[in-house]
This record gives sequence, C-alpha cells and structure tokens, in this order.
Amino acid sequence: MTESGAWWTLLAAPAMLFCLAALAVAANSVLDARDAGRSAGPAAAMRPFLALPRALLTQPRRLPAPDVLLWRAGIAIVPVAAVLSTLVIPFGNVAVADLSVGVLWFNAMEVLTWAGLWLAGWGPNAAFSLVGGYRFLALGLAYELPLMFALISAATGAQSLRVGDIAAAQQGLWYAVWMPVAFVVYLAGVLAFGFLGPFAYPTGRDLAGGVLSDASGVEWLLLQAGRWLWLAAGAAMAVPLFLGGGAGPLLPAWAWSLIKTLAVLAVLVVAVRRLPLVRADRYVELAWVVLIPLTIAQTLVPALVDLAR
Amino acid sequence: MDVTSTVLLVFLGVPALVFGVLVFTLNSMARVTFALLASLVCVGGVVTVLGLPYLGMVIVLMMVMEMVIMAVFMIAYMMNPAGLMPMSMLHNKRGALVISSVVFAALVAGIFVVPWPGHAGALPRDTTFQAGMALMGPQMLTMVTLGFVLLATMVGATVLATRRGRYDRFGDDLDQRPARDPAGGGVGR
Amino acid sequence: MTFELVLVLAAGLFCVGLFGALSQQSIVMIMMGIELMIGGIIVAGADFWRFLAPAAPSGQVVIVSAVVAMAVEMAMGFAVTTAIYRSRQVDMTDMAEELKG
Amino acid sequence: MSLRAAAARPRVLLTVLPGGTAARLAAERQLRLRDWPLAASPAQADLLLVAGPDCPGLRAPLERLWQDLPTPAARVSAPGADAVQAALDSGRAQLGSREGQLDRIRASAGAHRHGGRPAKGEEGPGGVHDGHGPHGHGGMEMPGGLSMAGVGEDRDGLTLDQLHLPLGPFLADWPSGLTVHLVLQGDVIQQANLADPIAPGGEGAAPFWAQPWIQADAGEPVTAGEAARRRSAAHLDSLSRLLSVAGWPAQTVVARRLRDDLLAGAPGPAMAPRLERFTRRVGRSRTLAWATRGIGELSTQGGKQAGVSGPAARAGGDVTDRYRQWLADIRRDLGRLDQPARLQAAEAEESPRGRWRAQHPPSAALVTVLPALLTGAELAAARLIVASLDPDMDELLPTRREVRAPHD
Repeated sequence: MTESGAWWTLLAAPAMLFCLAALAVAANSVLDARDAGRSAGPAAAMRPFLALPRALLTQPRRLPAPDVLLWRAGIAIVPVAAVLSTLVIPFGNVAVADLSVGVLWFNAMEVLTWAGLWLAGWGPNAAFSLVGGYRFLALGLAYELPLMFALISAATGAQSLRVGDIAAAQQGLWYAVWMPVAFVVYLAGVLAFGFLGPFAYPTGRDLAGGVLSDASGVEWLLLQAGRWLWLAAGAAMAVPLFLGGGAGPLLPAWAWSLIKTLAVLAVLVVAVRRLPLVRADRYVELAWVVLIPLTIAQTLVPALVDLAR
Repeated sequence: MDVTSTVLLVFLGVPALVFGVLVFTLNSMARVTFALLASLVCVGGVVTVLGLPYLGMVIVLMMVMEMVIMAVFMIAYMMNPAGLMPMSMLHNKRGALVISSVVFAALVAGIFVVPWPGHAGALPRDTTFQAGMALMGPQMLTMVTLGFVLLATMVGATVLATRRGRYDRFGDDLDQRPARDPAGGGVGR
Repeated sequence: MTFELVLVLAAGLFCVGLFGALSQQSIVMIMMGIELMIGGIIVAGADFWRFLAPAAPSGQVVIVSAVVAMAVEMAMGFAVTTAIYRSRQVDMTDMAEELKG
Repeated sequence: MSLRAAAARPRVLLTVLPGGTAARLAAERQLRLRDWPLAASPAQADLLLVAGPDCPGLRAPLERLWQDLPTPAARVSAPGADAVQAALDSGRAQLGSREGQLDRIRASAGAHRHGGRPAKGEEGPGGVHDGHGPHGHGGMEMPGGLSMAGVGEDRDGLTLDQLHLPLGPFLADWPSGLTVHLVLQGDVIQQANLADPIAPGGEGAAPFWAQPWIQADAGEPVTAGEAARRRSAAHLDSLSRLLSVAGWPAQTVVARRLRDDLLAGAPGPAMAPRLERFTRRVGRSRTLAWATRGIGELSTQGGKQAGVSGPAARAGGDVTDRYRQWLADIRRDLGRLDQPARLQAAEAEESPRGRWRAQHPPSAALVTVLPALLTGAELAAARLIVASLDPDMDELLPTRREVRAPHD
C-alpha cells in the first residue's frame, strides 16, 4: 500500500524530479553530439548546463508595451505546475500526499500548462510569441481529451482515482499490457504537455521559437526547464498508472520505481529525437476522429472486466 | 472544521472575491479573463476544502480550459484587448450598482436571520464515491438530462458558429470527394 | 460561524457577477458576470452540503448541475457571439438592439 | 559573477547577408563542431554573427536586430568563409570581457535616453526579425507607439483584425535576401507581397550553389562529379532548412553534416551509404509526409508556365513531393560524385534549382511563384512552402565574382 511520506519528502520529490529532468537533458545532449559528429562523452552530457550561468547573467530586455505581470505569471506556472504534479506520484511505496483524487490532481496541474504557455505567448506583445501561445491551445484541444480517457482507463481498471490504489491494482498484470492504447496515448500526451519533439509546435523554429522567441535569460530557462520537468513528471507518473508502480521481484520497491521511470524516460527521449514535428491542424483531426473513439473503446475494456469480476 | 481548513478558507475566499471584483475593474481583456480564472480556481479550492475534492479539482480543470479558450474569443472579437487604451465599457452603471448592492444586503441579512437547521447525518467516508453512487443511481435522471443538454449544446453551438454547411463542403449533389475545405485535415483529406 | 461566512462569500461572488452582467455592454463580459454568479452558487451549494446535509448526495448533484450550466452557458455564448459578429461585426448588446423585434 | 562562465557556450544568431552563402556554410559547420547552438531569435542569442559581405541596404535592420539582443552580447561579422573562425573566437572573447559589455550597457542607456527602441510605426521596409505587436494601419496612436489594427474581409467571414507581418530578411533557416510582407487575418495569409531583393554593396559574390555551372559557362574546366557533388550538397542544404522549419532538429543536423562532408570532398564510396541511410529515413517518414501534405501545390504544368525548371517542376505537387524529389535526386547522384568527365556546357547538367541560364536564373522563377502559393495558406504552411522551394536569392544578384571554398 502506498503511504503518505514524511515532511522531508516534500523537498525530496522536487529534487528527484530535477535530477530526472537533468538526466533526460544530458542524454539528449549526448545523442545530439553523436549525430553532429562530436565526441559523445561525459563532457557532451554536461554542455547544456552551461546555459545556467548564462541565463542568470542575462539582463532583461525592454519591449514595447509588454504585459509583464501576465508574462511572468505564465512563465512561472509551467515549471511550478510540473513540480506540483509530483506530489501525488508514488516513488516505491511513498508519495508526498496520496490524495484520494490523485489522478485528477495530476490532470489539473497539467492543464495549468495551457494557461501558462498561453500567457507566456501573450506577455511579450510580439506576433510570433502570441502565435506560439495559440498553437499550444490548438495542440491542447487535440491531445487533452484522449489523454483524459487514457487516465480514466487506468482509474476505471483500479476503481479508484488514488494513484497508490491504481499501482496496487496491477498485481500480476500491468495495465500497459492490456490497455496498450491508453498507454501509448498517455505517452503521446506526455510529449504534448512537455511540448517536446513531435509536439514542439508552440516553439517551432518556423516561428523563430514561438513562445520562446522573446524569452531571454531566466524566462527562457524557466520555460525550457518546465518542458523537461514535465517530461520527467510524465515518465514518473506512467509507472504507477501503467507499469505496476514499485512492484517487482528481488529489488526493493523504490529501485523498481526508479528503473521503470528511467526506462520510460529513455523511450520518451528517443521519441523526441526520432519523430518529426506534427502540426496541430493535422493532429486535431486525428485526435478527434481516431484517438478519442479508440480511447473510449479502451475505457470500455476495464469497465467490462470490472463488471465481470 | 479544524483550524487548517478555516485558514485555507480565508486564504481562498478573500482572493476569490478580490479577483471577482478585478474582473470588472481591469482594462486589459487578457487580465480580465485571468482574473476570472483566478477567482474560479479559488472557488474550486473552497469546494475542495469544504470536503469535495473531486468536484473542486474538476472545477479547476474545467475553468482553466474554459478561460484560456475564452481569452482567444476575447482577443478575436473585442477591440483593445490589451487594454492599452483605457476606456469604460459600462452602461447603466449606477442602476447595476444599486441592484447588486440591494441583492447583496438582502442575501446577507437572510444568511444571518434565517434559522438554519442543524447538522443532519455524518460526513461520508469518500465524498467522490457518494457523488458517483448518487449520479449513477437515484439521480440517474439528472445525469441523463445533463448529458442531453450537453449534446444539444455541442450541436447547437456548432450550427450557430459555422457558416459553411454540407452543400458548401460536398457540392450541390453532395458527391464531391474530398470535401472542399479551406484547409486540409489530418485524416483522409 | 464558518457556515455563514462562506455563504457571505457566495453572496459576494453572486452580486459581483450580477453587477457585471447588468452593467457590461460586451456579450463576452456579460458571460463573465454570469460565470461569477454561477461560481457563487457553487460555493453556496458546497456550503449547504457540508454543514446542513452531508449525508445526502443532493448537494453534490446541485454542484455538478451548476458546473454543467457554466459550460453550456459558455459554449452557447461564444456560438451566439460568433454568429452575431459574423453577420454584423457587433459584439455589444446595445448595438444588437434590433434583435428586440 | 563571471562573464567567462556565461560565455562558455554562446548561443549564436546567424544572420546571413546577400552573397553570404559560403560564409554561412562555414559558420554552420564551425558552430556544429564547437557545439554552439544556433539561436532562433535575438532574445535567445548572445552572439550576433553576420555572415556575408557588408550590405548598406540592410545596415538599419541589422542595427535593430543588434538592439534586440539582451546584454551581455557581442556582434561580429565574417564577410567571407575564411573569416568565420576568427570572428567566432573574437566574439567569445568580447562576451567574456567586462569592458566590452560595459560599453554595450552604456550605449544602450544612451539610446534609451533618446527614445529607446524605434517606435513600431517607424520601421522601414526592411522589416524586423520578429514583428512586434499587433500593429496595423491607421487609427489613433496608442501607448507604446502601437496603433489600432485595421479590419477587412476574411476567409471565415469573421472580419478579424489584420496583422501586417514581414517575414525576412533575417530569419533563421530563411533564404537570405528574401523579404515577404504578409497581411494576416487569424493565421490565414490574405496577401503576400515580395520586397525587392536587396543588393549587396560593392561587387556581389557569384552564387555559391551555381558556381560550377557559371564556371562551365565561362569555359573553365569543371568535372561532372564536381557538379553532382555541388548539386547534392545544395539539395542537402535545402533539406536541412526544410527539416528545421518542419521541426525535425535531429535530422537537420544529419543533413548539415552530410552537406559539409560532401563539400569538403569526402570520397563518394564513403558518402554513399550515409546518404542512402539519410534519404531512406527522411523519405520514409510518414509523419513528415503527413505534416507537409497538401500545402503549396505547384503542378508541373503551372511550374513550367512560370519558368520553373528544376526539382520543383519535376516533382509537380505539394511540399512532400518536392522534398521527396530532392531526396530522389540525391540518390540518383550517389554514383556520380567522383565522375571525372568534364562538364561540357552549363545546359548539360541541371543546376540545383533548375536549368542554368545566366540571364534567367532558375531561382527567379521560384520567387515569382511564391506570392500565389502563399496567398490563402496558413502561417504555419508559409514557412514550409518557402523552404520547399528554397530560392537562392544570390542567383538574382547582378554581379559575379570568384567565390572561395567554404572551408578553411
């Protein structure tokens, strides 16, 4: 059974999330170096973190008529929501707060990114930035409903919205095995709310970086951190939802949680690099015409299984 | 109600009111929208603290999506969305103020005058479970009605908002394939 | 006392929304006022459920209905605004007066 | 805090002036090997690298671009390919030095006293890197120098505000020297107007990608292998921009690396399997084809009428068909990279963008079809359409002169 952790887990969970995100960034950087024909050693893994001193040193820019308040609020929301989402994710058998509506909490935090990114696009009063913000809304309308049905599938299977219960309900058979559609849609959703790889549409290079195009220094750093933190949080949440949580032979629960999280993270990083960008106008139709019916059918499977039980 | 809950209620209730007032005092449409969002998120928080975490979270989740989409409409249709040029959009301000003040006074008076009945029954162990059992059992009719209302809304809103019908898309004999759309979609076209 | 104060909060939200709905010209702003009013109703519903009848699920059903009403009001409001705007480039109630028939 | 630490891995805004292709290629190669990321906008950049010969017509927009970089920042220029190394080193030194940055802060404070950034209405026809603000025609002046947007009829009958947005001349992965003025409503392009190409000051450089054909025209000995190599490299360069705009950064880097190796003269047999693998992976990507399908339709017939003669005309279709044509052309040239036979006349082999005629360079036709293709497209499709045609604006410049090899 999952239990709520002591007070220090409140600090440990964000720290672990940061480590996982940093690991993903480093792995991505090593793969970058290999593709570009540079030496792919530990030095290459550390290169992205040179952006830290740079971002902290950069002076703020003056823009004509920005909405600074909303801009800052939006930029802060993205990483903060990612960190808050980890409160309900159990690591081994311990979560910071195993809420009775944990799945919903995660979902609500993820939806906050909508507001955050739109505000980050609106704030600087620049065309490309605003278009980037709108692009995330278009993407959001596409990915959100299938993602919700994927979450509902797992919750229906366990007959609980408590993340710990969902992990515990997968004794013997992981949900990823008999709810593969939900699992894949969930992973696509993680890439989407992290606006990375195939779903990096809001930050497209065709918009000179979209929502990132007018972010410099700390603003840029927070948005970039936010997307990788979301990727790490999504990978961590996949483990209790679909991969049986900390259950596994021989090793202790926390070790299994860690191994599974790293595996999901690795899959996501590879997907980020292997898949080209999907434009939201195309993905919306796919999501509504194909993915929503599929995920609804997927939700029906655990519902029928529960009835028969 | 324990002390934590009371403190939380204060810290959520006061901002809910403050942001609510800001909705009608700010100039920038974007700020107005997000003030309303902040107010309603606080309402979701109040509902959660009152013991309904499921409904509270649903309110937060729904309001974020709704308000962000609302912001799109605000900026598409309203002049001066950024509020760079302050102007008043009110009419009949005094009348509205009088009516709402009178209503507020009456409501507050009522709240403190009415002899409310005492506690009836105990708090259920799982309030989410309580709502679900009610909606899928005795209150099934409510749920079905709400479902139909939502369906009617979806159809009605789409019909109202679109200009092009099937004859525009598929031609006069409805035999044109693929459909004539200004932009291609992701599936089959 | 908490019960009464939360009800005052609900009344406050309702009346702020009422003021907005009565005084604003823009259709979208009127919708914002109505949203706030429904927000007040939700708070009141939760308060009644919690302090008067926690054993009965009806309080929760009221809140669910209010949330649905919010969504319906919003969707229809946007659709009507779009339709009016498309035909006449108007988004103010005063300018749509000929609708009075 | 240490400026040196911040300058360890500068982000570079690579700005290409007309005639600066060789310098751009050298810079992209250097940045790839040094692992200095390419910034997409001035806000993200520390180092402004101006590649190409000085161009008086673009000095003012370049100055505005420079003002847009946040401090600390450095600005260096590399007129030719051989100046790139030194420019990058000096740029990093400037970024790390206290004095250089203090100068910039002082200069920008002075500029601020005199009104700061130019108000948006005053911006010249050169356009800015990123169009700031929902500004438009007429109306009263708003705070911040912005004016109210105008409205007009649009596709969906919503009479949305018109947004005037220039694309170019300085955009990442954009043909240098091209400027398109767009009128947007929502995300639909209502109007696209080409600005006149801006000629570089002094004598212009010969277009880098058409160089073997120009030399053959002039009677100089050029091998067919050299021409095939240059053509494949040009297609890889176009592909790298298209992939970057379409959003596939990993394959963008692969395309650039293959291009650099081809230009550096790597032997054909070693290149063939790598090119094969790249063309297979990109050509078979269903996601990429799905994302680019159905936009920018240019039939073979329509293309021929406008005078388009190269891969764009042969592909005869949408963006997907055009990049697949490039890939097919690269595969076709695989065995000919080292062919020693002499290129007889420029007409004998197709230049990267079409049949080479000095009076009617193939890129001129590509540019003329642009406005019609862009009008009615959505903003997201516009960049893809331009990248899939990838006109080489250098071909349109009147004067020619020897170009140096891109590598140092």
